[in-house]
Amino acid sequence: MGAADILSFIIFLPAVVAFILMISTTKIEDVRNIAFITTIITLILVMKIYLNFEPKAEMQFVTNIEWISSYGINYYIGVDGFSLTILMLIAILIPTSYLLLWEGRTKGYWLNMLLIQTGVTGTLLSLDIILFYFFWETMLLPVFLIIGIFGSGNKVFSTIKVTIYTMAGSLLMFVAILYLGVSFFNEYGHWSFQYNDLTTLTHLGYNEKLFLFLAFATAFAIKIPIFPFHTWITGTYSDAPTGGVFLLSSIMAKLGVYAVVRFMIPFFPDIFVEFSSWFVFIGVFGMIYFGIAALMQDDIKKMFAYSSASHLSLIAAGVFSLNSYGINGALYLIIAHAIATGGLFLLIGLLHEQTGFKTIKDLGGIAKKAPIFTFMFAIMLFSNVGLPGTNGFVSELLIIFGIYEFNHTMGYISAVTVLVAASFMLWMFQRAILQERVGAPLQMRDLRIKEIVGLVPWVIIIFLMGIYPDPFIDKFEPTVTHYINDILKIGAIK
Amino acid sequence: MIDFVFLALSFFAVGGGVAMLINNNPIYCALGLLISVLSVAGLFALLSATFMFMVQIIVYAGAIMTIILFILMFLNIKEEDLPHEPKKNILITMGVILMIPINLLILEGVARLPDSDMSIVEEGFGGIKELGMKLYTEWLLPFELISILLLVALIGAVVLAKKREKRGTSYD
Amino acid sequence: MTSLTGYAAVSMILFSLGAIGVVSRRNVFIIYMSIELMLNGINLFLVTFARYHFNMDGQILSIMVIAIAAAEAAIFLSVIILLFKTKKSLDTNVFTELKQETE
Amino acid sequence: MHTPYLIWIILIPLLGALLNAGFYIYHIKFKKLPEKLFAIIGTVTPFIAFLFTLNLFFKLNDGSENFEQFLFQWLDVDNLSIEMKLLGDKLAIFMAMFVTFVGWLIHIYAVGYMKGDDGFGKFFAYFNLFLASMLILVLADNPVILFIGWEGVGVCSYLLISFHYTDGDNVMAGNKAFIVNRVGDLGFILGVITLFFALDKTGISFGDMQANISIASNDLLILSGFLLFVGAMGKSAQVPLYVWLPDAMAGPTPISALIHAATMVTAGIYMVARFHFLYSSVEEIGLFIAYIGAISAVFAAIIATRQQDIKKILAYSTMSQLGYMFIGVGLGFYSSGLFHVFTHAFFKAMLFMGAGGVILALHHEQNIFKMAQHRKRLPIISATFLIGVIAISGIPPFSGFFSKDAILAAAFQQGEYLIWGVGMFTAFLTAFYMFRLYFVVFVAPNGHEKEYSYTDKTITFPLMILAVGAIFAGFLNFPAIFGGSAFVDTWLAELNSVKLHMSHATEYALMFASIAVAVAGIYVAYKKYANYDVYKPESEEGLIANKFYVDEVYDKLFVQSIKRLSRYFDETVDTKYIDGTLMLACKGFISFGKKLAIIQNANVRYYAFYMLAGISATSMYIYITLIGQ
Repeated sequence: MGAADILSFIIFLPAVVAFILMISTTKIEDVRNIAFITTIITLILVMKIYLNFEPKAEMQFVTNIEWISSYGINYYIGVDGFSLTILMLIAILIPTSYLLLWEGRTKGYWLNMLLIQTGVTGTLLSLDIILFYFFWETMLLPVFLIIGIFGSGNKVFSTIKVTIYTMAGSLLMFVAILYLGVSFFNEYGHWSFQYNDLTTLTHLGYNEKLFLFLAFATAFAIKIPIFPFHTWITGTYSDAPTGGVFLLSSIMAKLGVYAVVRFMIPFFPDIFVEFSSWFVFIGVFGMIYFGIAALMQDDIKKMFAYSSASHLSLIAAGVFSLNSYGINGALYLIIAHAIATGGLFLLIGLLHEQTGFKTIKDLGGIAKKAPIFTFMFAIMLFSNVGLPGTNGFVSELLIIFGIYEFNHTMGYISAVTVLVAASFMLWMFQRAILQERVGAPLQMRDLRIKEIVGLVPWVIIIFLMGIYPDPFIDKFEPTVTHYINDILKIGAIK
Repeated sequence: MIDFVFLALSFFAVGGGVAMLINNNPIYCALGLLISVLSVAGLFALLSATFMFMVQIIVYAGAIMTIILFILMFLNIKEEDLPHEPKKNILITMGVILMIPINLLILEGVARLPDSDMSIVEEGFGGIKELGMKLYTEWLLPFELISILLLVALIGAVVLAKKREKRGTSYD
Repeated sequence: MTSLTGYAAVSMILFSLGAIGVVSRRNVFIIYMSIELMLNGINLFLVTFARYHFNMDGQILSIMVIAIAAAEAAIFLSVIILLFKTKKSLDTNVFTELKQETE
Repeated sequence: MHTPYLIWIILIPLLGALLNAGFYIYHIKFKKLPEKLFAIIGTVTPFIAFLFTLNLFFKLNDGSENFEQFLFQWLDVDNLSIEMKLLGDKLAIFMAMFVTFVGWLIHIYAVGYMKGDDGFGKFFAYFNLFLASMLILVLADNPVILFIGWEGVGVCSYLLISFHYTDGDNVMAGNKAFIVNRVGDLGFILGVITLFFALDKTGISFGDMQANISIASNDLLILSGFLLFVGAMGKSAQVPLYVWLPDAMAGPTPISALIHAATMVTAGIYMVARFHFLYSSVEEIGLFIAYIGAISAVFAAIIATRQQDIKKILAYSTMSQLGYMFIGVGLGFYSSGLFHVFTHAFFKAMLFMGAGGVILALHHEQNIFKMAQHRKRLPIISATFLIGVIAISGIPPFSGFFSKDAILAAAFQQGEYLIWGVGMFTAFLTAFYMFRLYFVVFVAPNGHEKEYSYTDKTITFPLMILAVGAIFAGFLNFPAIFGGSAFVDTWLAELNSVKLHMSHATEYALMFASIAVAVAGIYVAYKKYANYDVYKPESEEGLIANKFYVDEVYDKLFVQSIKRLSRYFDETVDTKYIDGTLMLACKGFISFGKKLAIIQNANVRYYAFYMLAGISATSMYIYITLIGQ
């Protein structure tokens, strides 16, 4: 197996395993163990990629073979500093999250988890935009099932809402993709949907570009979500099962940001530059808006849905600030937020399963019963709040630097992020976890060894990335610089 | 002579169909259908399809019609079991109106075809031998598939009609 | 009279009668018989054109149709028996199990 | 000079924290461990750190260069190159020395105070972590690393204030401390960023910034100076961000002593001193700082006169003293301000610990009117407390006198007579409320029969050491006027932008004035409280006793309005407007769909009919076109 094939292997292994498991066995323990081993194998392979990766700007481990040759659609995958970092993140988060989901899931749950993994890695690594679209939609199907079948509360409504919401965006994107492909055909006389080919389009008029840009932007804004395309998150996050909400919040939402960087910047650099101030404004506004809206939520999952949205808006603002600080910081926050929010959602899932409550007013007195749980919870919380020493701080600092350089006033406003998250998080922490409950104490066991083992890597990453961020930044910094210097600046002049 | 036979057969075929269409009682309908089917068999004979003529009589008039009548009697359908059809005539009229354009179109198309001899062929067309030769050489695979289909239908009919043990368990 | 058009007209009329029966009658039995009538019309068409082209493929097709009609008869009639057993009715308007209840 | 020492000053307490945390987890998860283990780890590590610092101090004193230690490249993006580098210049070592020393004593004290608490090990883990963060803050070479320590102490203070977390009020106090501090942090970060960009991204270490300070425009310097000072306001509890400090007294007493007296609250002053190059180049902001300091000093002193909770009185007193320090640094007399930090650390820590001893002896009673005449029962605490009270009131030769007087003299010399007057008035109030406290608690006739708890040696030992410090620390900066060497002034001379130069006559006059004011305060307190009948406690009504209703105003102004805004966003904007619009569209589709669903009546005949109609229409069309040909 050549180095380039590893990527394909990483993408399809979970799906293949899922199909084999689907027809072969019904014992839940077997399914779970095999699924876990599968994710561990992917982790090892990704590690190998990570170590062999050279910190350069161009695509590495590229596979490019024809798929639908009559329309120039290729199976074209590869990895650069951006995707590598997120790939590593996915590879680490998923197996460890399995350890926290270990008990009480059904076979379908595990299979869907595996399928989601294929979807997200495929989306992450595809460089042909049709292939990207294919995976982008593939990723939605298992999510649809996992929320609809294993969710709680008003799950059917939430499922349909999230699906239609996302589909609406995807449809716009699909039209834009086809438009780009046809324009390419008109200009060069042959079909191609590879992202680096599409960036060479020159005949597009300003209005065409603007509409295409908006179509892409809508699709990604819904996924991220950016104000005002966010109303699906509260219901979905609240009703989705633990694993689903974990994947949604910590990985899928990030792919929206990733797609912005991967496709929108190279395709429409000039439009991007022109509209960036609007997007930075919306990002900063959303960050504050969601932060304030989170304050009075009683459902913890809803609160974290808003909190997620708040952070993601900040990430978006960082990306749109178009300078090295902002984009590096946004990428860093993608990782930091994935770990912190993912961990928090998993822990809340545990809490919900144990006590039967997820509303703050019904909870309390958890710290006394489950000190280790509280400890882990607090670390994730602090990372989310962006305390120095955790990775959240580094990223928020960089993003504020970036936005400040972009626009001083925006920079001043964006710094409010250090306040916003802290206020509602700590308040929630006090009422739900620390302080004594009114009424009978709740049933709650502490974390098991397995679960602690699952969370320890996350804690280590949080602190390692917080205390010594340079090596991590170095992996993707050349790509960012390449984007800014070669694509954005040249594109903006064009 | 041939014309007369053709006209008579056509009249009976159509008349049987109409009878089937307007009668309320299934037994009369079945009889109307029987007449129609037999007349069509006659038309087959006029078209030199001797084997088809036999098959039509044996399968339709013999087998299918018998089953229909048998089941009608088996179910012991009473007058009150029959559906009440107050708007039957209006619906039939509408159906006729709907069908007229289709008929017109097809007949217009057929009429534009060049005329050809339609007289009875005595030898070497439509007999058992010729048809059998064709069926077992050129059309072997479809023929076998049809036989499998019939087998499936046979088993399916048995499974459907057999007695259920308990409600709800049969689908597991 | 025994021209192509004549045969075609007869077969079309038979087919039309069947189709009208399917859409206008509510008795399941009569619907079934109407379908048989439609098949007859089609068979006649096939055989007519077999003669017209002097090619027996049309006849073979109509044999197939008859075979399928036989298979269909077996299934359809057993379904009718089942339906009549459960619903005690032959009215198609009663057989609307798949309808979604709208509020 | 590169030295590998520096990191160990931080690492050793950090190691203590990690060890304690590890053992504590083991303790709760598996087997109970003896308190002694935690106590030893907890107390030995600060002492080692202190010894290291002392060693460096002597080296510096012998004329060594500034120490520095480059650890690793922390971050390198574009022009922003942040190094994880420690700097041990005179200021840092001076600060680190008394932080480790006082910190060490408070650790010892905590062993006695926390005895028997469930979270003994956890407490020491937090404590050591706090010390490590404080040392990061002190030894940092650039503001970002400083900020790591800055936030580290903030977190530790949050954790320690809400140490007894089962009571919601404690956690609320911790939250308040954390969030108000975060408001300050917001200012700090923005200040650093503004400064960084104002200096054209030339570098972010203190050295680089100092070297390039001339690049920046004056406006931006004022802005960044102001923003940085907002950070200091939060951390050092100045008006208007002081509200967290009194509430923070919810934590156990050693915490109050360590965090809110000796170390954390002084971080703001330290930070301003660190940015002395910035503040000395923009005088406006320095004056602003001095005024904020003066306002805080007098404001807190006024509130303190009517408080009844022993720890709250001390908390307001701390805030008031911090105001003095800001007057000093704001006017450019960094050494005087820092000297006051130094002496204050001794006597205030001692006062807190004495108060803690009383509280512990009386089974967690904190109202001063419910405790009386401890002089006989608690002789050591009583004596040391008296020393502390005298020191803070500014009676020579106790340490507080020298440091406070230097600040007031500085204000006088700079011509800021208003600040000087406010300072003098505050000195009067300070003497008054401190002696009020002393008289009510230790002297007034006892009416309560209370059972006393045994006072641990670990409590009295640090008290005595600190008492020595409180008496003699002042001589470390013995003014030249008395023939002293003014050691601290010379040590920190490089920071000062202004020098004290006044005639001896004025200086004597000022000293006399401040002594007279202090004595007057003591006299008033004596008159009123020496024989106070504790059965008639003072009323808790009135503007001052209610702390000028600042908490209530803040609550109405910020907390409630944000809560209302939050509800508005969630319920009205999100649910009604945005989602409502979408759902309206969805409902439109649904009702349209329902109308269409009428033709889908599950009756196959109808479907056949539609099909036939379709075919018929198509045929009709084709037929007509066919005929037309």
